[in-house]
Amino acid sequence: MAETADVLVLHGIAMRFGAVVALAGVSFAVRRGEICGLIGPNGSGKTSLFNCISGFYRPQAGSVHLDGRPVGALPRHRMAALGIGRTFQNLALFRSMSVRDNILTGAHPLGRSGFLANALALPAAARDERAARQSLETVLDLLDLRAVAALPVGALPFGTAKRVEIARALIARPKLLLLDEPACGLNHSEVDDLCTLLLRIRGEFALSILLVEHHMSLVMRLCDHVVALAAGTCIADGTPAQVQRNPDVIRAYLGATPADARAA
Amino acid sequence: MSRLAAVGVAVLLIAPAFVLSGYHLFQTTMLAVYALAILGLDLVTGTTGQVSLGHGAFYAIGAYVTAILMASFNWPYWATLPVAGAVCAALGFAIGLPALRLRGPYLALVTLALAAAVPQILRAKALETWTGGAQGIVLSGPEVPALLPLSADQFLYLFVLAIAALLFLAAHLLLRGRIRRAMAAIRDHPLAAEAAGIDVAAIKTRAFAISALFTGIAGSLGALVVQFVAPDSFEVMLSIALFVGLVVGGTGSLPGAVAGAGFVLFVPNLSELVSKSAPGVVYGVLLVAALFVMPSGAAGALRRLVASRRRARPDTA
Amino acid sequence: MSALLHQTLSGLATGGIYASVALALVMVYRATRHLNFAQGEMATFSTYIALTLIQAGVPYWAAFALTVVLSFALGVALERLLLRRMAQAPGLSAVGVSIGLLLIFNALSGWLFGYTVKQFPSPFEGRSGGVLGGLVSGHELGMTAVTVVLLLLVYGFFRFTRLGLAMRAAAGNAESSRLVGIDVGWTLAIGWGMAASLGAVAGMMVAPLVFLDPNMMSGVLLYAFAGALLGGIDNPFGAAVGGFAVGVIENLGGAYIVGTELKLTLALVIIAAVLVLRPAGLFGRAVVVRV
Amino acid sequence: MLTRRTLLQGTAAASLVPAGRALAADMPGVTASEIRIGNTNPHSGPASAWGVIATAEAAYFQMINDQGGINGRKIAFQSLDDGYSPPRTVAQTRKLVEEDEVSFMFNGLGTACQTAVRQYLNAKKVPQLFVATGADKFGDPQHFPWTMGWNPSYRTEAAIYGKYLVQEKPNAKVGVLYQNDDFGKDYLLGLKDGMGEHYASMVVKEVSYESTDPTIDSQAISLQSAGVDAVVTAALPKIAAQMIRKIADLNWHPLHIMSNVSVSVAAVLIPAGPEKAIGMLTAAYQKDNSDPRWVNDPGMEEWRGFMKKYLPSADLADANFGYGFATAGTMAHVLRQCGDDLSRANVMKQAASISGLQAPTFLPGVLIATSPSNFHPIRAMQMQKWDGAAWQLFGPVITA
Amino acid sequence: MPALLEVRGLTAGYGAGEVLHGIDIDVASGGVTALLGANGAGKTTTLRAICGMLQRRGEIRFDGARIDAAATQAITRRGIAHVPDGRGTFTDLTVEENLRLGAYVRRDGGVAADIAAMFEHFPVLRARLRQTAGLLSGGEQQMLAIARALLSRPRLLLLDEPSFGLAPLVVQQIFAILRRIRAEWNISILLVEQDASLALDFADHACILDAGRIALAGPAATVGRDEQVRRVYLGY
Repeated sequence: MAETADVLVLHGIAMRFGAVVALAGVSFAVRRGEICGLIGPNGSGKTSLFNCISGFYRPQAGSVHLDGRPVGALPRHRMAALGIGRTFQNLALFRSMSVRDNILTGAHPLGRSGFLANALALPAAARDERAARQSLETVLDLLDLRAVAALPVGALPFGTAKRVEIARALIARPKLLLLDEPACGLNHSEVDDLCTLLLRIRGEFALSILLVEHHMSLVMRLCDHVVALAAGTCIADGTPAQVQRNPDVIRAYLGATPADARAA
Repeated sequence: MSRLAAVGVAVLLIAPAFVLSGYHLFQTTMLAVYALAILGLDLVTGTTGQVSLGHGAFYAIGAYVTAILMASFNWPYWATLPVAGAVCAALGFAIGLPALRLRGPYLALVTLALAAAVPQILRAKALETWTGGAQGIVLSGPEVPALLPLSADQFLYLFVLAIAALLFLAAHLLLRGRIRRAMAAIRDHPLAAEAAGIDVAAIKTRAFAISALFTGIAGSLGALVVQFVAPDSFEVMLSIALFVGLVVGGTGSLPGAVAGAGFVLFVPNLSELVSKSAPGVVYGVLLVAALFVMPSGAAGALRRLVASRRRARPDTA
Repeated sequence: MSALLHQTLSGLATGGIYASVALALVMVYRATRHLNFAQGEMATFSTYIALTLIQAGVPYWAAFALTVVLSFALGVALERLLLRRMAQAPGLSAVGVSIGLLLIFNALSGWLFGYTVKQFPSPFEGRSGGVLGGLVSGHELGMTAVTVVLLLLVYGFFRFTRLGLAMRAAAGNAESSRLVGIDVGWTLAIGWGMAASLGAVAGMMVAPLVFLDPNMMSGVLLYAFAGALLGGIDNPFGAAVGGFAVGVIENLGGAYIVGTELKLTLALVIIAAVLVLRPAGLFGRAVVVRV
Repeated sequence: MLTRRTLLQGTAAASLVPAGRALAADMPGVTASEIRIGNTNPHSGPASAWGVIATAEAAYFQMINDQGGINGRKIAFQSLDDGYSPPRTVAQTRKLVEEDEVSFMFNGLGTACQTAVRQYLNAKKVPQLFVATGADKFGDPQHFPWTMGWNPSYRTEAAIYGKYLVQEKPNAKVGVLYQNDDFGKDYLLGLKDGMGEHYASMVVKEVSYESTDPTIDSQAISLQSAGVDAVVTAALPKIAAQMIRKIADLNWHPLHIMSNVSVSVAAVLIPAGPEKAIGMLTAAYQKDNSDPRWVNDPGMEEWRGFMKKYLPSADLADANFGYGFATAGTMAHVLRQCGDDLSRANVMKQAASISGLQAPTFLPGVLIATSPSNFHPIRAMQMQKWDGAAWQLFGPVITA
Repeated sequence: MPALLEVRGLTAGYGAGEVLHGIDIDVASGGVTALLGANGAGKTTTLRAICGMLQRRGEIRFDGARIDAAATQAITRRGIAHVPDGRGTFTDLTVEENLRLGAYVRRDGGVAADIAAMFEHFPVLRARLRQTAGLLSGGEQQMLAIARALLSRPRLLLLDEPSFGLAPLVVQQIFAILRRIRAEWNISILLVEQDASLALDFADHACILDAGRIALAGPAATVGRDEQVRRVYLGY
């Protein structure tokens, strides 16, 4: 199949929870290789949209196309194999496992061997394990997690735990990485590091990134393209500078304070 | 494990057949059977976190499959094991399907209800031709192959040991790679597991199936050892005993399953020595005390011990 | 037709037994998020205490009140001395402890009070047979009324009282509860105490109907669990309705559909079917997870 | 295997006193001063109500020992808990036979439990005497020459009821309430035996209950609405009491025949309300202590004397104490008959040749008798009717 | 003016691992102290230790009285409210029930009026009164958590990252509300916040934690202006 210019195309996504409208027809596209920022007030539907893209929610209307193929009807665990990796707003690590095992778990969709092959130690199981461990090495180095690989995830500082989550998504070699507030809870210098890291990831893994973020300085520095949501609709879609100047965005989201002036 | 240690373990396991006799060997054989049953329960409760209080049902069905095939269809004893395993795996899979939707206490109680219903079903008139109804089925034990210079008890022990060892090995292999990670991921954070590409439904139902397979084969072996099956052997208390074994032994540990089996097999007899008039009280107290001292079971206590030893060593500090 | 009506009424009466025990289960579950498998056996033990008091000459209602208080103390003591320790342990271990308590109380009742069937007085039974033309006995009617009153009390407690709210909060999020000033240790203990009291009332209401013996509640507990499952284990109203429903399902199923040999199996199938459609029971609230 | 036990036994053998060592190769468990007897019983678990039987038997053997034992030998009675679970019965029985080396097994309880060890004990030629269950199959000398029952079989008892119904109430519409296990189902079989071809026409409704069922109200209603006018109840005491009361509450007046297991005045009739059971029938073989008729009965006095001395805190209303007294008495009788030959073969032989033993607690005319072809020691029963205050015997002693 | 909260030589940690190695912090009566530092420096641990949510050693005085041996609920009753990280709302209770629980320690009659006041500050809570708190968005939950803490009428408020996961506008709103309430109700605040510039704007005193020790303490304005401090510790 020919590569489309847009890795992800959303069209008219609508989502309701009872009487609460979370998304009221959202359409935009993420171009191949770009970092796209998704901003908007709390409760504007950013996470709901993430959940629609990664198959956690089924939108009541609209379509999600990845690489030109509709993915809306597929079960959510298929998303990783199709090339959508994600992180969560609040940490969602496997708390009983080590860092290494957490990341290796992300390699699950790369393998094929099942219960039988593993219980009988068939070659397929060994092959899967070998492949997963090879990918693990690359990711550990890239995300600077080698030193903590054996630790239980519960013992990690927040920022490191966030990197583990990114590593877990990355090991499956996604085409599109969905990051839900990666900078949340990080201080200024840590945000800088994250920025560098994300650019490196995009370079080495040749992937596209869609990120939800409130940290405007990060969004401004990192993103090629920004979409702003409010009350479940797109209120702006353009370059960071365009969106930041958009009066609707300022009214609904940014406000105007010295802090923001600094961030800009 | 080094080769020497492996040989040591093998010798240790085989030794009872030649050191112990009669009743003691019988009890050791039952220990292997219960350990296998508890391991089966651990495969679903310990790894994917789905609490089953009804594994006695699979044990019962495994036992009955063997008994019926031997009594009504004259099958050789060894040929019944795979059938028992397959039947239980299928049933486990079927029960795993509704179990997908149920959380915590709901699943625990539905499985408990299953355990309560099984003796009733075994007694049902419609199945009496095969199950023998309330009377159950008396079996004759496996015959010792002519070439082996072994007593019936010795042969039975070695046979059970061989099957149990194979299944323990399979469990060990299963619990070290991607399937173990997938199951633990489901237990820790099902949503993140799905995002990581794990088919939660498939893993959960298969875990249930394989768990039922293990416990079912244990039941099948149990039938060969006890040489009798009846609904009275598989009342709810059996399921409770397996659960108690798992909790006392500790989840996620192969030796833990053996320790748990030891508890449910030997502690009731121990209780009787303490109080003839109310062994139930003593057993209950010992159970509570065991959990009081080792809240995460024997395996958990051992893990903690090892961890503290390791911490105490200066070079790793 | 009258037989059908009769079976239904009788099922409701039996369901009242399940409902009253189910309420105690809900009480503990809401207060501690644990199932208490010893609930039934604790209730039986309490009922023996009541019987001992009555046989010692204490008037019925005084014995009733005293038993409720003693049971409360027993529940509190168990939580403070035993379950407290299990708070940090895996949830499975807490279940294991409650199974241990089940064994202890069952054996204790038999050991201390013997195994022969004992008659337990009913405060509602006149000399005559029953009401509604013998369809329902006076005691069954009284017991149902008590169950309804208990239900309203439990419901009101959780809904309207400060302690009830604190208990729900503590069960859901112990850390935050401490931060708003709730003494979580005590709410758990009081929850156990109240559940033990409820169980005692259930026991004293059930005993005149089924006669008192150490295993009086062993079977009841299973059905009470079924009722709580059907209605929703976190909802007193649901559990009570579930209890009554199980009584009726069991009676009608046994009498008209599968026969008495498989009625428990039928009840199981129905409950499993309901739960597949509504995994948190008919009236239970599904747990909301935000990603 | 060298255990502490064998070590001790070795030491004992080396000394002059031959205690702890079998007299002869074919007399395991027997020494010059002692005979060891094994038993399994549910001392724990849901069936622990039966555990007191072993308590009564232990007390009885203590009494015998206090009186000097039998033929100079003390009885070492060891009862182990099997929790009413067949696998545990197998384990405990093997422990008793192989480790404790008992001479034989006595009065093990439970149909399923005892079925589980019957094959083993017969293969080992260890007597399995006076099994505590009424299941008919424990009297089958042809296939299981080492196994003998004791209780009048449920099936025999039910056959008596069947015959009675056919003769006395041929137009009755019969309904049966039975416990859904081997105990209850033996009653169905017995009724069929006794009623023959009439069963199909007379029995209009069979309903079962589970031992865990809290009530049987629904079953009672089903029977009533099926037009039943003669009820046979094969239930344990609690359910029996409920059935008596429910029938009265329903204002329904069928002929009610109650299983002999549940006719204790104190444990069934008084809880249910003695007036509610008036006219109820049963077949009995034992005297009921709480029945006012036996207040001055010498046999019952003997039992009460025993209870007072050896089990002073026991609940006299518990019929199991009377049962244990009688079974242990039968056992002692067999041992006396054995003389000094306590080989397993002779124990079995003597057990199979009891001629008309009248136990003190048995109804007059009900005798314990066995022969090489009769492994049902108690076959006689007498019908009795409840008059609101006591059981009234009527008709002849019936021997099945 | 004497400090409302005095922390001296506080040592605390989780299990065997010690996170804080003896720190001193003061919160002046009516003042705001900001606690800054990198991830893992021990900021959250400090707040949790003050509240008695973990094992701690050292001296903690609140209004002159020692509270370092007291249980969490007793500390709350003395007048310290804590908005923990992750917000700690009762997700399966309604918004209204969450608010009522906030006033759990109070026996006075002013609760209804205070709840009404909270609705004025946080109108969205009134709109969602009967909704399960777990269904609220992140910002709404943060508001609920703050409102709930305030309803105990605390004298000292411990805030753990109030801006966590919130849109810039909401962060501004929340800090504006905090300013108002602080003035109205005379509440002292110990604030943990990743956004150092925001925190230093709000606080009048600041402590910088580094690997479980206080690296620097002083007036917020001074700390914020120090170029070297900004580069080494605050990273901007």
